[in-house]
Amino acid sequence: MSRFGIELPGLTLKNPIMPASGCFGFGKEYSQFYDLSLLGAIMVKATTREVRFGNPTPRVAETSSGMLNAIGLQNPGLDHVLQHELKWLEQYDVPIIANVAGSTIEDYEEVAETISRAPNVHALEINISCPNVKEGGIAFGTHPDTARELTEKVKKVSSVPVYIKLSPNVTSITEMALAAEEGGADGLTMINTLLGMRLDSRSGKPVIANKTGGLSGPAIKPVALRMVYEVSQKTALPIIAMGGVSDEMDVIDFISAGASAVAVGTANFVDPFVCPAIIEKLEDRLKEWEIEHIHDLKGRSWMDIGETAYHRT
Amino acid sequence: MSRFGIELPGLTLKNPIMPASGCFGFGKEYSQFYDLSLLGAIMVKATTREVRFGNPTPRVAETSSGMLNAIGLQNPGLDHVLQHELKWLEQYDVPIIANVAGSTIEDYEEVAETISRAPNVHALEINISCPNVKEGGIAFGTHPDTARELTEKVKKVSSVPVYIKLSPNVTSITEMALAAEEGGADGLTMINTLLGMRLDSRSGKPVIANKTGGLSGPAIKPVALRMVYEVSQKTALPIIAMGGVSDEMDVIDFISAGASAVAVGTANFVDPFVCPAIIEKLEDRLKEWEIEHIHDLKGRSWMDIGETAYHRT
Amino acid sequence: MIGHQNMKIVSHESIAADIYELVLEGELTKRMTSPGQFVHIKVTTGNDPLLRRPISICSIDPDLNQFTMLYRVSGSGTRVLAERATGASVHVLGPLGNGFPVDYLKHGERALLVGGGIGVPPLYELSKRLTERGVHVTHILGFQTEKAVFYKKEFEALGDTYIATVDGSYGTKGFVTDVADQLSFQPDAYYTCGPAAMLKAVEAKFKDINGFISMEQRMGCGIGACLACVCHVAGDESNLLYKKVCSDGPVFKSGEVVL
Amino acid sequence: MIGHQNMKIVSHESIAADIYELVLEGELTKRMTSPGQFVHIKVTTGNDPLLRRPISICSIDPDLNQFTMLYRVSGSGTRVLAERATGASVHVLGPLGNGFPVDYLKHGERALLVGGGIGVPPLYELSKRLTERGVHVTHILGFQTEKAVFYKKEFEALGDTYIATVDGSYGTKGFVTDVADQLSFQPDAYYTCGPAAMLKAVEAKFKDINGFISMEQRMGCGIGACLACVCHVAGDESNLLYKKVCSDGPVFKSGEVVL
Ligand SMILES: Cc1cc2nc3c(=O)[nH]c(=O)nc-3n(C[C@H](O)[C@H](O)[C@H](O)COP(=O)(O)OP(=O)(O)OC[C@H]3O[C@@H](n4cnc5c(N)ncnc54)[C@H](O)[C@@H]3O)c2cc1C
Ligand SMILES: Cc1cc2nc3c(=O)[nH]c(=O)nc-3n(C[C@H](O)[C@H](O)[C@H](O)COP(=O)(O)OP(=O)(O)OC[C@H]3O[C@@H](n4cnc5c(N)ncnc54)[C@H](O)[C@@H]3O)c2cc1C
Ligand SMILES: Cc1cc2nc3c(=O)[nH]c(=O)nc-3n(C[C@H](O)[C@H](O)[C@H](O)COP(=O)(O)O)c2cc1C
Ligand SMILES: Cc1cc2nc3c(=O)[nH]c(=O)nc-3n(C[C@H](O)[C@H](O)[C@H](O)COP(=O)(O)O)c2cc1C
Ligand code: FES
Ligand code: FES
Repeated sequence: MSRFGIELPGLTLKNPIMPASGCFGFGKEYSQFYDLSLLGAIMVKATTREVRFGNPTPRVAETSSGMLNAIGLQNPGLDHVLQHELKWLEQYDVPIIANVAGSTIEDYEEVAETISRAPNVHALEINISCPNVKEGGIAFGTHPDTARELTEKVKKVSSVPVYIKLSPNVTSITEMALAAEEGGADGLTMINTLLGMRLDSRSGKPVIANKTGGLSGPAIKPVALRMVYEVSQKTALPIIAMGGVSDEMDVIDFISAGASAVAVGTANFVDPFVCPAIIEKLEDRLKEWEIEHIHDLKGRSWMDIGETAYHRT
Repeated sequence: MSRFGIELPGLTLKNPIMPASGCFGFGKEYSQFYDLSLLGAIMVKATTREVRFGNPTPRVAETSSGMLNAIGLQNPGLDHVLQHELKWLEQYDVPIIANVAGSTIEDYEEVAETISRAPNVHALEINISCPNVKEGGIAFGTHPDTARELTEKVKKVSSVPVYIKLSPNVTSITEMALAAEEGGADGLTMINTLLGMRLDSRSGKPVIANKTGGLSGPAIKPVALRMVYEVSQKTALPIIAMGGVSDEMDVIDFISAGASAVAVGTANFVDPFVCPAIIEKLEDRLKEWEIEHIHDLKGRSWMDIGETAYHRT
Repeated sequence: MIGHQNMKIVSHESIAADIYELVLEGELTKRMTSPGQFVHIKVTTGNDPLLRRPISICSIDPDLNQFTMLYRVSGSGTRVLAERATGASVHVLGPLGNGFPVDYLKHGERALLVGGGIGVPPLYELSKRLTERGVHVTHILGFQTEKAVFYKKEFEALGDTYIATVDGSYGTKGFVTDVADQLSFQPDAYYTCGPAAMLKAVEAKFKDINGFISMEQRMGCGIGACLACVCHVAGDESNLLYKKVCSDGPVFKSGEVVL
Repeated sequence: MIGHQNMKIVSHESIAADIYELVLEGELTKRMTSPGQFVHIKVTTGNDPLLRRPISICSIDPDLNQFTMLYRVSGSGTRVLAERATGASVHVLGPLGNGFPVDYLKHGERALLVGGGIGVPPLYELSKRLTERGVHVTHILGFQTEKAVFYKKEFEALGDTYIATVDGSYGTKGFVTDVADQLSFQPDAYYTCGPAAMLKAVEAKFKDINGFISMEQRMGCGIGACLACVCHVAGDESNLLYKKVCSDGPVFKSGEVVL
């Protein structure tokens, strides 16, 4: 068996690497750089029921080792995503994780129900953690009861496994994870962005039109790693981790912290070839270290030696 | 009048720059580099009732544009701080802000009462946000009711104004700020470190002996700035801001976000001369921009033009 | 097609106040064909600064496998770039976006090229291409002040060149549109790049002729994936249509998008 | 006294597998007097890597105003440092800490210097100073493998030099203590620097004589303010006493602190 094959609810991954939602569009742009079938999976951009333009520009700002974004869930809407974006992606041999967003629970239900029936959608990622929209988004991701209820409702209508995307902007992310688990989630994805801001020093005004934005990139990796470390010790749910991953060592760190697979966001902007590069270097590294399977490293940050749990096929 | 003179509860500051607690010891080491009387104030290392050794080493780790620390409130204890450290600092013409920590409310009360009587202690900073100790610390800083109660109790016994140091590891920092305000706080200091971790990629084990640590430095500036921006719009309390400040532009950003003064932490490790350098460059910058007083910039990120509130003498 | 390469710095010098001319060498140059396209530069390894910087292609030398960019030092990234020495390399992704259509004008027709500040560079390769086709080219270049003026001689070698400075220290005092007011001819098309306010003024002034406008916007990916750089489509009442500056632009037809 | 300076790189080369020799020039050298002290280096401007790196002073040339450090490329900071070219400058804070006492031994006495891996460099200036005083110096230097061996000739010029490699590819196979077992004389004092396990083994082996041990610890400030680098004091039952490696050390007397 390969060093990489991973079975997660709904997902048979060739390798543990996938682009993170919102950082890869629906794949088209990156398909000019490499064959998307190389990827473990693709987390596509958030889809809402109706088409959305999103926030005014500027939508991004740079910070030390990070970036802020307030795209505001711009997307062409459910129908268009189904008929064009997901359809187009069918040519690739790669499972799609559809990112679902909305302003009300009903929105989430409707998008989840419909999009989960697309043939190449193997799992849903429920975005209850977008910091950049006024309604919905993060509001669902900061109250355990709301998160539990939303998870239950989405689970009822989805025909594929449901992953809940957690927000780091909470006092206890473990509490949120447990609420999702109680609601019947099949897995967790974490973390979404940290709420932050940048000012233009000369004018004193926010650089981003939406004023605040979500912080991503290497700057947040220590926070993401700590959260995966905490949550993976308290829940049995598999975790797809993200937050500042830009090389194979970052992937190893998140797997060591307890993640089952890893998503790459901001790093795609810095280097559009980063995902296949990581896959290759990760394989080399495991060979060099004589690790048979990436999951032999899983959770070793907190497990005693020998205790390493295998979640492999 | 100078561009810099600032009156805050208990504090007459020559300028808005002070070293942050824990990043400057009790000043002795930095006194070999420059005259401590140049500083607006000094926030000294956390003091507990009894002497503490703190956590095992390694206690620090580097991250992208940041660092993690888990010193664990090492300090020589209340008596020694009073008799030696604060005594020694009396030779300088600089107000001291004493950082108070403990495991129980009684601890805080006892340290606050005693230390607030030291002649050069002009204000207390109540550390309810240290992420690196098992008892007390952050526990007080993540529940509004506890924070309110602690503030009330400390206020009763302190003979100088009380600033509450807020933790960023909460869902709503505004809620915590309002709890402190209700408890009678005279001001806020924010932010303490974000809880994070680093793993040694080869072994998969935490680099820091305490496993997790507090993230500081430029990486967290966007989060700190956002929090000051939020809190300053909701409370009338003056804010001493910190989080990734390393040059005069960072200071301007925090003042623009709504802070009254600014503390410099991690940057002291990168450049021990950073505080006086910032003071000088800040003065030059204000001259160049023809700003009469630093507080003319205060809160301009969210205030309408013309609305700028002056908190000056 | 977009490519990427670690390109060698073959020359790097300051040519005006805070303005640097950087010449890079490498095979990637072969892909650069359309003036007005840009490259996305990683100014240094490491995570600070993290993002790439979009910089226009100013001139292309396919024989030497070299291209030139001009940039202004303004923030953290360009400051670091300015310190990189000849012989070092920077990572380049490009060419990106759609450039100015060179073949829109025929031999003998008149093009007006209007550039403002750091919007001037892409007009240089454009002007070379247009004059090669026998198009008559007139340049109006706006700068803040005399010290900020660059590439005056280079443009003069290709066609009439008028300079405006805001403080009047050089050329006409005022804006590029002040110079345009005095033009003795009606151009067949205009090409412009510069600050948003200038683009608006130019579009308004020449509303009767066709123009090509190069836009700026803060970018994430530079390749059309992140939706950081969108602008609204002109006349779209739904406000739901958009174009991406990085991949649909940076050059748009006049009247195509909301400036 | 501690100073700080942007120092110029006058020479920078690889001398063994992943080991670089860096020579820096500047007035700050004048303050460097005690072997075993270290400097705190900011390898590049910008925030990544953020912290300074502690590196020992390997040799000092007061006439040329130059000092040498040897370092191993292991993580992000040293990787960036290795790319810095001659002519560039790095910011140096130092000299820091307390070095090895050179005057502990008298003319004719015998010193044993035991270094492991990247703990070897500070022993070089120490050995020069000791031999200048007429102290007889013997070196035992441990490395992982032949390719990692450096400064063998330099040490041989000063006194007997024995090399141990873990894989046996050079010198004695095994650890420095394996060489020490075979020593034909009893030194009057030992000086050692290297990995913690080695320091412990050396202290245990020579428990009857005085030694000076240079410690390593992760640092924040490097000047004694942040309490990142503390160690326990030997024999302290309260477990409350501590020493700071950066400012009380890095060199401690044998038996002074818990290794
Ligand atoms: C298509 C295009 C072509 C350009 N061509 C040139 C050119 O030829 N020469 C030149 O000097 N400049 C050009 N610019 C502007 C240039 O990209 C910015 O000046 C530069 O990115 C600023 O980086 P910094 O490190 O100095 O500033 P910082 O303030 O450190 O930048 C922080 C972030 O904001 C972005 N940013 C800041 N200012 C701008 C801006 N005006 N436009 C877009 N992004 C910005 C940066 O890319 C970075 O992501 C062009 C911009 C675009 C969009
Ligand atoms: C007093 C003293 C003297 C030293 N002298 C030398 C020398 O002469 N030559 C040499 O090659 N090395 C020396 N070291 C070790 C050297 O400091 C580390 O190898 C170096 O800091 C690693 O940096 P990096 O960028 O390669 O690793 P990274 O992993 O990127 O470093 C991350 C952080 O951890 C710290 N760190 C990592 N490893 C160590 C370590 N072993 N000791 C202390 N901090 C560490 C770094 O300083 C940095 O803050 C010395 C250490 C100390 C404490
Ligand atoms: C420009 C941008 C757009 C994003 N859009 C989405 C989104 O639509 N849905 C979502 O769940 N997360 C979105 N995210 C968050 C990322 O998926 C990811 O959780 C986060 O960026 C942390 O990973 P990183 O540090 O690798 O970027 C977005 C992030 C960025 C930078
Ligand atoms: C090594 C270290 C020790 C610290 N110790 C304390 C402390 O004792 N009390 C406290 O309130 N904050 C402590 N802090 C937090 C700082 O005061 C400050 O809030 C934080 O580091 C953010 O600012 P910075 O990014 O400028 O470092 C410590 C921070 C560091 C890095
Ligand atoms: S910059 Fe990402 S879409 Fe244009
Ligand atoms: S490194 Fe800060 S006290 Fe030693």
